[in-house]
Amino acid sequence: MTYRISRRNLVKGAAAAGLAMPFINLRTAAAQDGPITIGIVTPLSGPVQLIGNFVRQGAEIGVAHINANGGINGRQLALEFRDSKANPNDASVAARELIGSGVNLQLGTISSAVALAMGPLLESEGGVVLTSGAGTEKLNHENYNAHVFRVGDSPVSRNAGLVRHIVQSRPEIRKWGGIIPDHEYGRTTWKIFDAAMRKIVPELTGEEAQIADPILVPYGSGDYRNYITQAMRLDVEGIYTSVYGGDAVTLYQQAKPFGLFDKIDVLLDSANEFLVATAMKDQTPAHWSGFHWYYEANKGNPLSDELYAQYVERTGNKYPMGWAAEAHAGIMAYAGAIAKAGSTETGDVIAALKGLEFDSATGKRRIRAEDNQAVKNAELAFIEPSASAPDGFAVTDYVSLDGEKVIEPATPGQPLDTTIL
Amino acid sequence: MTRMMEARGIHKSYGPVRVLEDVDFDLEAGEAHVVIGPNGAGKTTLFRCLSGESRIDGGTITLAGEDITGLAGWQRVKRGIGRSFQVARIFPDMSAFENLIVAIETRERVDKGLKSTFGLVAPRAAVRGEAEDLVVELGLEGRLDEPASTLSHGDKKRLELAMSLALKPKLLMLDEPTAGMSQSDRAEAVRLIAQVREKYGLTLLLTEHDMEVVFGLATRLTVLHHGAIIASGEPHKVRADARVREVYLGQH
Amino acid sequence: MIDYRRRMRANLAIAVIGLVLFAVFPLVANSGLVFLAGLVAVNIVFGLSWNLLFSGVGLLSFGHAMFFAGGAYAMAVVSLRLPDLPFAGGLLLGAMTGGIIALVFGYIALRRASGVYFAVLTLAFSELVHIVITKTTFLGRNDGLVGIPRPVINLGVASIDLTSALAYYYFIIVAMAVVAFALWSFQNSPAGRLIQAIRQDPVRTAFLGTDVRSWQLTAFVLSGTIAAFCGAVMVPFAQIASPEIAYWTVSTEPILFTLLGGAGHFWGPAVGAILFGAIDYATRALYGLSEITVGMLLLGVVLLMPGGLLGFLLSRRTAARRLTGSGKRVPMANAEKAT
Amino acid sequence: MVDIGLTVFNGLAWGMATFLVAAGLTLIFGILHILNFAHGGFFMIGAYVAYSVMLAFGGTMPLWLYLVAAIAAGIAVGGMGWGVDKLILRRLRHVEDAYSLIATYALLLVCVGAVQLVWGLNYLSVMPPPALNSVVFLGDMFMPTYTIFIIACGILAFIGLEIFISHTEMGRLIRVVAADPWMAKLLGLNVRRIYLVTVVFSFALAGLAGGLLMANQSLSPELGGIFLLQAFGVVIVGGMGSIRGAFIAAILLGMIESFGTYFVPQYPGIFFLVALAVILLIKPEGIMGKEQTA
Repeated sequence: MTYRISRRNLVKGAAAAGLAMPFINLRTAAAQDGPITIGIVTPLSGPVQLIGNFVRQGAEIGVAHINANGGINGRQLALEFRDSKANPNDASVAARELIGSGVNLQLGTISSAVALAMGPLLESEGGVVLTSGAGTEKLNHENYNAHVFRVGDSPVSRNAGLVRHIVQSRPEIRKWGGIIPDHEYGRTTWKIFDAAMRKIVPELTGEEAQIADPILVPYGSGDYRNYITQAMRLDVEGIYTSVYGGDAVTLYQQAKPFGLFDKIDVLLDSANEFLVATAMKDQTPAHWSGFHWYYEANKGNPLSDELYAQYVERTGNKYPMGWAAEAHAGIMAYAGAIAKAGSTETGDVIAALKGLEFDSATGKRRIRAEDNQAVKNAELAFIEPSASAPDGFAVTDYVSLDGEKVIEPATPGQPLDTTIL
Repeated sequence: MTRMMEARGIHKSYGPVRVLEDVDFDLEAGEAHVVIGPNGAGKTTLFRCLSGESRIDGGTITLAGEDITGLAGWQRVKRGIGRSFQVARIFPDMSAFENLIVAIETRERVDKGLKSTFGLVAPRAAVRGEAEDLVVELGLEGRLDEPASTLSHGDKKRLELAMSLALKPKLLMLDEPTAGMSQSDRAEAVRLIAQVREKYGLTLLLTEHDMEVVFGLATRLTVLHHGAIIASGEPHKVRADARVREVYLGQH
Repeated sequence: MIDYRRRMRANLAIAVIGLVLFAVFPLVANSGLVFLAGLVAVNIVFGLSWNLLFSGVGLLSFGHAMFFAGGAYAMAVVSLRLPDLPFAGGLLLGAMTGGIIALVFGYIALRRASGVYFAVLTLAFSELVHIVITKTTFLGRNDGLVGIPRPVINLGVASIDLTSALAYYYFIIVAMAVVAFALWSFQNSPAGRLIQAIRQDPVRTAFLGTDVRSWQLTAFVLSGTIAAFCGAVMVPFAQIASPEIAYWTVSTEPILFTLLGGAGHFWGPAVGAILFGAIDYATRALYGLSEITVGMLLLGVVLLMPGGLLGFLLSRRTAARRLTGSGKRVPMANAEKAT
Repeated sequence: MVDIGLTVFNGLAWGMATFLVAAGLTLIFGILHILNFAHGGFFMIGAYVAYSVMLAFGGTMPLWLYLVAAIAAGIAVGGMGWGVDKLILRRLRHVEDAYSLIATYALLLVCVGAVQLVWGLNYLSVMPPPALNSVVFLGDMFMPTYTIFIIACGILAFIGLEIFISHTEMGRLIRVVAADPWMAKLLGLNVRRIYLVTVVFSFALAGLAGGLLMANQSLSPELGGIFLLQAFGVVIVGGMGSIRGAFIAAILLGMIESFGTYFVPQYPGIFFLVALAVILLIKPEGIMGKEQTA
């Protein structure tokens, strides 16, 4: 309830701010003593607004943290939000418009297509964007662009991390299948999963992994029974899935009565974090999920504790998604880079971001100078239904893997070579 | 007299309802042929079948010796048929003048092909001149620039007639040309139709309810009853036909 | 009697004034707004192309995204894979792609379907095109094709450098003004009059001796070609072609522009596209309200101003001039189909 | 053999779930000749209302409560239908089809926005009542009882609608108005009232479908669009508002989708669209549609 009220006020405030944005190019954020404005271009409407909300909260909490600690070189941070509508054209308009009013430092991109479109745009317009979680490997490989940084997981470190942990903890499981969305994201995650499994299983066990062809499922369907039936036919012990959000909930919900989850030993979910568990509660199938940030795994890290406490206080929601931490990390990265460069100019900030080490809610992160990809811990947690837990589920195991060990070598400009994982 | 149109063995059903059964129908060049019959006799259906608005289920139709059975309405129009509808069909959002322009330009395209289609914005002077002549001839001066939908009932009928004439047809088919008109308008309409028939040497095919109109115009009369022709010939002979008196005039 | 010359001058003036307003816009607005204005300019013609069908031959297309995307992807592929082909060649190929899609689809669909059935068929086909794009590696699948270069047009003696966003913006607005005015001229040519006649009464038009279906197909192909041209022009501006532009929501855009601005007037879609751009801009920082805002707005327009904004304004003016004036007529359904 | 059996079963489930959504859509299409985009939106609202009713009873959910929640959703959404007819559809009765199409599209957007404001953006999930949360074995074939329940609901809805349309006074009136509203008015029927009844009934069916299917898939503001295109397809392939046609079309398209996925798993979700396009090209008036006379 508090969430809703605060949202309404925010809407009013945002509307006022939006309309007051100068039409004419007079105000410039580059004034040397005023606040430094960072633009957040993220989905504020439509289905993906769910993620945009986490981005917003994370960024706001990050800014509050910086400002409470004296700002950057004495200057405060401010945020300017724009709706990307998860669509490259709308995101382009927003990014250009922000740059036009002097806001050259931006973050919040979550969709791969948008992130890929930003590179050439920012190069010609003069700006930087930190993506909060676009999942395409092209970003730091064949479509590498100096103006785009990923401060969160690379798809390789995320999925190879998952694989490494699973193979270590359950070395007896060799037969794997996959259920993946019929989308670029699904194919990317599967490509990495498949390559990592084929490499890591023999490495650790001396035996070959047996991997079935993945089952492709369409986006936004209300009926996954045919795909579940396909999965039932597979002779596998573990299933990997990168189906996301509402589709994942539908898939799990429909798969349960078929007994799919009783048939397999391990369910490995690449990214849903608590999305499935908060929806399905005590009906949640036990599964490992990859996390951008799992606060329990970072207990004792003051940034993480503060982010979690603030998030719960602002929204009343006890299960923040990692997107919040990635946006938060984006703010931390900008703060570090601006302080290091002593400037907010695009070129200076890019130079400072390259090779930057900074603190985040997941601990230290380092941005590789070669391909603008952050090296950070890969986190995953095991979520199980629990009759005693108030929400019907509980995390019974979690792990945070050293990012340096799971990330691929930097090969900007080259397609991802899965043989070197 | 040469034969303008010849229909043999026409069948037409709507679903299970047989509307026309084995109808033979002849139309001689130059005559003013009126088809009458009680409601539901199949007049309008026959009319639709002859003009090509409806496909027939069986039979053949020829126009001036050419088989037009398989041709769509627009193709028959190209071969010299013009027609009106029971409820005047005009282009409601265009002005009366533009209605005429469209009709004339369509004929020009039929005559000259696509060359006349992708022209300049304004209609050519010759087209406009022709439209103006038609306006005068049919007495449509006055509300020419208003949307055609705002014209009076009678004026809409006149406009439709003018559009049909703009096609320079050999055969003009008028479906109840005086339907819904007042007595005085009717007389005026009959005069007008007779006048254009005379002037352009048209063959006329009409359906009509009003007996004064029928006998004012017809050179030949055909009576349709239950989807079959029961009499056809000169008006006074048909009027005397016993069967016609029984089924048709008797009811009136 | 209608003064055609005056009418033509007035509409040429509208196109020129529009062009001038768009041309001075970059002087007062920042680059983001200029980018938005460029998209609006493309949308204006996109909307006009859709309305050529709707208010022209009376066909409701729910799949115009397939043409727009067809043109956009053709241009993107040409720019990336055939860099030696002159820019005009890309535009031509893009426009032709839309024309060919329209010809093939229209030839099959128009023989069979009309009204709502036609609308759903266009929707289904457009969805198929969307799926095909997301599955074709050659077209970049879901990630789209990025980094599309802007051209330098070589005229032999001189060359025009359109590589900056601003220069390309000027190219867009000139191209769009020319196409818009050409479209107006077409709608007011004998063929255009005929096409309007088909919407108002297809049966009457057939009985003037016109093959209604082939003219519907002609209009469909023309509309698809222009929509594809819009897509082809847009791509170097945005420098990306992504499958979102083939999604069905893009098909609803020209419909919204047209109804918002007024279907009964040639420039209605233009007014609607500009208005929509403005709404888009005004709601760019709103959280979670864009659906409900756009929904309410549209409902309001359809219920309170069925003639669209332009229809509403014009009828107000007419009403003021003529006390008994009736509002702009909403064209009535014309269920009948010419045989 | 088991594979074929399951593929048929899944196809039926797809078909009957879609038919439940499409039933109300067909009714309104047959009489008002509008393709109601908002139907998806109100289906979604029905699911959310049923969800809220269930929560109000504490969440544990015997079958009867599940059905009560679904019926409550039907009544609530039917009431919304009354408002929509009075405020919107009635005013659009005499304008071109495209306008009512756009109005219902706008209404769909409003529904999505309203659901976001009232229920939020989070994904929600409802499990079937315990009585329906098991599996029935037929030889080697396993069939979840909730899926059987959906298929049964679809068949019952079809039978109920057939009886309503063919054997009740209101059904007869609706048929008369659908066939010829002008004539119906001439005969002194209160056409307006019959329209209103149809709209309310159609919306109530949307709400009821939402309630019955709430445990079928996740609930989110996207739900409104998820069944929409496939329900449209069923209505159109069925032909001009024919309930029987829609029922057959739902089964047919469900089987095509199901067997398509079975034989060509590389192209998930595409068979429905291809089938829709092909069927419409072969028989544009739909399975049960009559060819329109000129």
